[in-house]
Amino acid sequence: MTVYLLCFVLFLVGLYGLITRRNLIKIIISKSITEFSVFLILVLIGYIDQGLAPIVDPGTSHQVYVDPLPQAMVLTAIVIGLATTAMLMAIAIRLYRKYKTFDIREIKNLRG
Amino acid sequence: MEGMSIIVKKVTQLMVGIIFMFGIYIILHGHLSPGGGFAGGVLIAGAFILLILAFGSSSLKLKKEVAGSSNTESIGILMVVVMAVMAMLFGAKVFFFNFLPKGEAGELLSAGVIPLYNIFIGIEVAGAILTIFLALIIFKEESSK
Amino acid sequence: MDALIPLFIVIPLISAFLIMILGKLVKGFHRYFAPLTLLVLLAMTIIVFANLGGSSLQYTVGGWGLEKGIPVGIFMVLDAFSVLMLCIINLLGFIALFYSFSYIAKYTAESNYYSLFCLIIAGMNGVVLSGDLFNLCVFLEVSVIASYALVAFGVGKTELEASYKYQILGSLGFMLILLAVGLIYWKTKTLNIADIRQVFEAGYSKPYYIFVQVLLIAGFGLKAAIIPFHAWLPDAHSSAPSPISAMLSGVLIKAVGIYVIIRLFFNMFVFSYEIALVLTSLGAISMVVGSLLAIVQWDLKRLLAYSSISQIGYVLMAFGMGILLLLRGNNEAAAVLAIGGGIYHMINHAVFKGLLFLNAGSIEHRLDTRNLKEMGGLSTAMPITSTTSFMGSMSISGIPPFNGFFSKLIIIVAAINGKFYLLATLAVVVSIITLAYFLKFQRFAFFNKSAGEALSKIREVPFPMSFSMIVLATLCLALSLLAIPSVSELILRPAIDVLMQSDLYSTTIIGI
Amino acid sequence: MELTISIILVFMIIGSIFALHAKDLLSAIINMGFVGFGLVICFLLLKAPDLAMVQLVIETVTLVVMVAVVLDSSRREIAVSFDRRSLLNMAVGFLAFACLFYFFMKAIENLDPLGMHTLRMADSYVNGAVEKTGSINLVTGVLFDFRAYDTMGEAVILYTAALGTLTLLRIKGKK
Repeated sequence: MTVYLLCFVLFLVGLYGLITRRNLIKIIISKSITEFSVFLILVLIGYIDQGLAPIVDPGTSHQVYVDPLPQAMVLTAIVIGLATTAMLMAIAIRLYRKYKTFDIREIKNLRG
Repeated sequence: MEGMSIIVKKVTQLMVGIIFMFGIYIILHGHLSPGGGFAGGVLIAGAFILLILAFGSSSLKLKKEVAGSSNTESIGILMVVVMAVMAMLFGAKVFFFNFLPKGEAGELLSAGVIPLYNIFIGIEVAGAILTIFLALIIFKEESSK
Repeated sequence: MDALIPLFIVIPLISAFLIMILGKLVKGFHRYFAPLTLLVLLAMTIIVFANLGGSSLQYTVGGWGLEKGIPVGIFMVLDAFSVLMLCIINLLGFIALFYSFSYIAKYTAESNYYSLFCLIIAGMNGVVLSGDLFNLCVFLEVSVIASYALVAFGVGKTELEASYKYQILGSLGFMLILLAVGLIYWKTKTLNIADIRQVFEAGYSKPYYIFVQVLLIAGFGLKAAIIPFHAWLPDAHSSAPSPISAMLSGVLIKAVGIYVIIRLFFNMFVFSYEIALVLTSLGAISMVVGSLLAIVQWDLKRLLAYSSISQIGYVLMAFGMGILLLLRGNNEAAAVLAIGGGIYHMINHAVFKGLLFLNAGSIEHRLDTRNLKEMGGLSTAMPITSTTSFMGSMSISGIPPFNGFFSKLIIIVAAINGKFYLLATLAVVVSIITLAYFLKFQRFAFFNKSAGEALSKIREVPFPMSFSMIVLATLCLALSLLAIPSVSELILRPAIDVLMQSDLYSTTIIGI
Repeated sequence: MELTISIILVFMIIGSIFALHAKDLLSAIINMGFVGFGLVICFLLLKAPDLAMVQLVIETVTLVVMVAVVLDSSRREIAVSFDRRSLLNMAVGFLAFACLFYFFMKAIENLDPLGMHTLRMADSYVNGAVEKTGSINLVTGVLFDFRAYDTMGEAVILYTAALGTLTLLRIKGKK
């Protein structure tokens, strides 16, 4: 129970970063932090005590394995997170080239 | 973009081959050991990124590479979709059906279509991440000119 | 007929990849291949719409159907409600693509534009056809990520900043949705929407249920730009190229936002009073605040973007009222009216908001400005644009012969029958405010005497743009036929039944 | 098991707070890397080798891309001025997060605790999966056979991201 609460605290730290930080790169970092916490919650859900890693040894029979479905979901979500991070970095570098700053508030009033 | 010091270049020359082979190993053994199309593809892209960072290259050459990598990427994903539809044509008339024989579990050539999907998804992921990195490097160089 | 369902996603995907491969080799390949694929999709939609007739098809991907009564694979579900969404997506997609045939000449990298456009269509078709919760999130992200790139297609300063804000809020929304999917999987151990309903019907704990539903409302509210989560919409929709903002405002926030909320809250969750109240009030607030913000705008596309928020508020309020009435149980007819009004207004809004954004695009194509103050006296110079825009404005503000009037009328009548007098008065007041700011748009753009600068050189827009506007304008008129009881019985009623009898949805899937 | 992951999580929370309040952007990125690799360790502890590998490699590529972007920019961060108003915001924010935390705790109170997960849909992904898909690695079996449609959507998303990055980074947008 405490692990899930700690994951949610990590999610809240990421959310805090998203709302308060003004630096483009730090907003991307806090987005990644929220992603890390959600991925961890998903994998924690699929964990089974004394379960083996989901690689079946053909010889043995009837082992208890960890649930592979949340792992497949998280693998997909990690690559989605990479996709959005890549496009955000593209915009961040482009805005930096134009305004010479990563600060979102300065970019707003340099709108010209 | 200028390359790095001679030591980094030498170490990269030694390591890039191994990283590349390891990526291919991960893709081919996707259905036997952990990893698969995604992890292997990123590893192969990592090998190329290491090469570009260590040796640096003019933006002109990079532009040709970007065209090449985005084409391989499109071909990779196109093959995945075509294989899915092919399964529909003569499998059990169902999208994404595993129509090849499953073979004996644990062998390299087992699990029917899965190794093929692994290979094409690996190609697609390697092409995509290389395209993203090259696009960033080209923009950095072009705009600083 | 079953084999058609996966083709809705495979055809646009294959065309998107072929465009990128052959776009450089064959000159102008992308300009002819993309409209062709969308025409094929439109034809397939019409075939499916013709002989679906209220039944619901399901397609097991990969051959993994039911094992021991539990759905194992991914199910694709095509029923009366998702067929209507398919019609909106593919019809407006084809018209917007045909419109951008000459509009996009101003931009570089055309083949990227057409490829990303096909990807949005594929993503939305995937969302509308999917019966699996995580699969719905993956295809939602396909269409949304493609729309991030298209919002910043002309890489200007404001467009990049708008796309940045849109992406950050979009990925935060996706994280909330993923957290909700995780919590749902934690309790129900399954991802199939129909199966989740089975487990939820067996019983659930109240705080868990409310928390998951609030997470989903927040996540999909960010995608549908409901009021507290609408910060990205005005910037993103006003800085995107016009056919893209027509697609975003007309179809994307519906197919990816409102449709999913409706599908989940009607077919997956058991109705609960608090959440129905939250949905209705969010809809009402969006309706009022959206229109109040729209009046003060002088940038044409920002005005249209804020009016999208207000019209989406109408749709959400109608569905919220539908749930409240179903929960009360005594007034069945009003619930049918409310849900029917919601669906009907969603279809109408896709048509006339698409038309208005295409008009804004034509004006921008010729005058290169979006500021209402700099426009003027265009009715003589651009006759087709002004007449179609007049028809669009009249139908959005609910003037009788046009479709907007009938759908708003149905919603207001449903509100009065269901004794929601406050909501009925709000709907009428907002409709008047909508009429006010669209008259402002008409006066400043078309009938005001301009400052006399070279008005003669402004000619009408080329054929593809004017043809698309004419088609949408005639559709504004044709759709008002849907209000006739016999016609709506044929088209809208099956969709309403799918939403009302939600256990019907799960029995057809799991066959219990 | 729960204790070790909680300890790693505490370090990750501290690392992410440092990442948000770092003066220099480069140290912020390195802190993010630290949190990412902490996640890799958690995946290994939770018996998810596939995920650990993918997260490790993708984290490395993200760090390389971020450092490439940030390296030659001015890495100083503008100091945040702590006036009265921002303290008020901080208090309101903290209060909102506290009730979010409380609702989350109430929500997951009577769900299965860590490790007591039972299988329903995933049961057929585990038992008899080797015969059905032929693949020994169950996660690959789920990814490429049971739910191959998701993985195709996934690859399309990465393709869209590459196409989007190419579109966003072209030098001239309008003719």
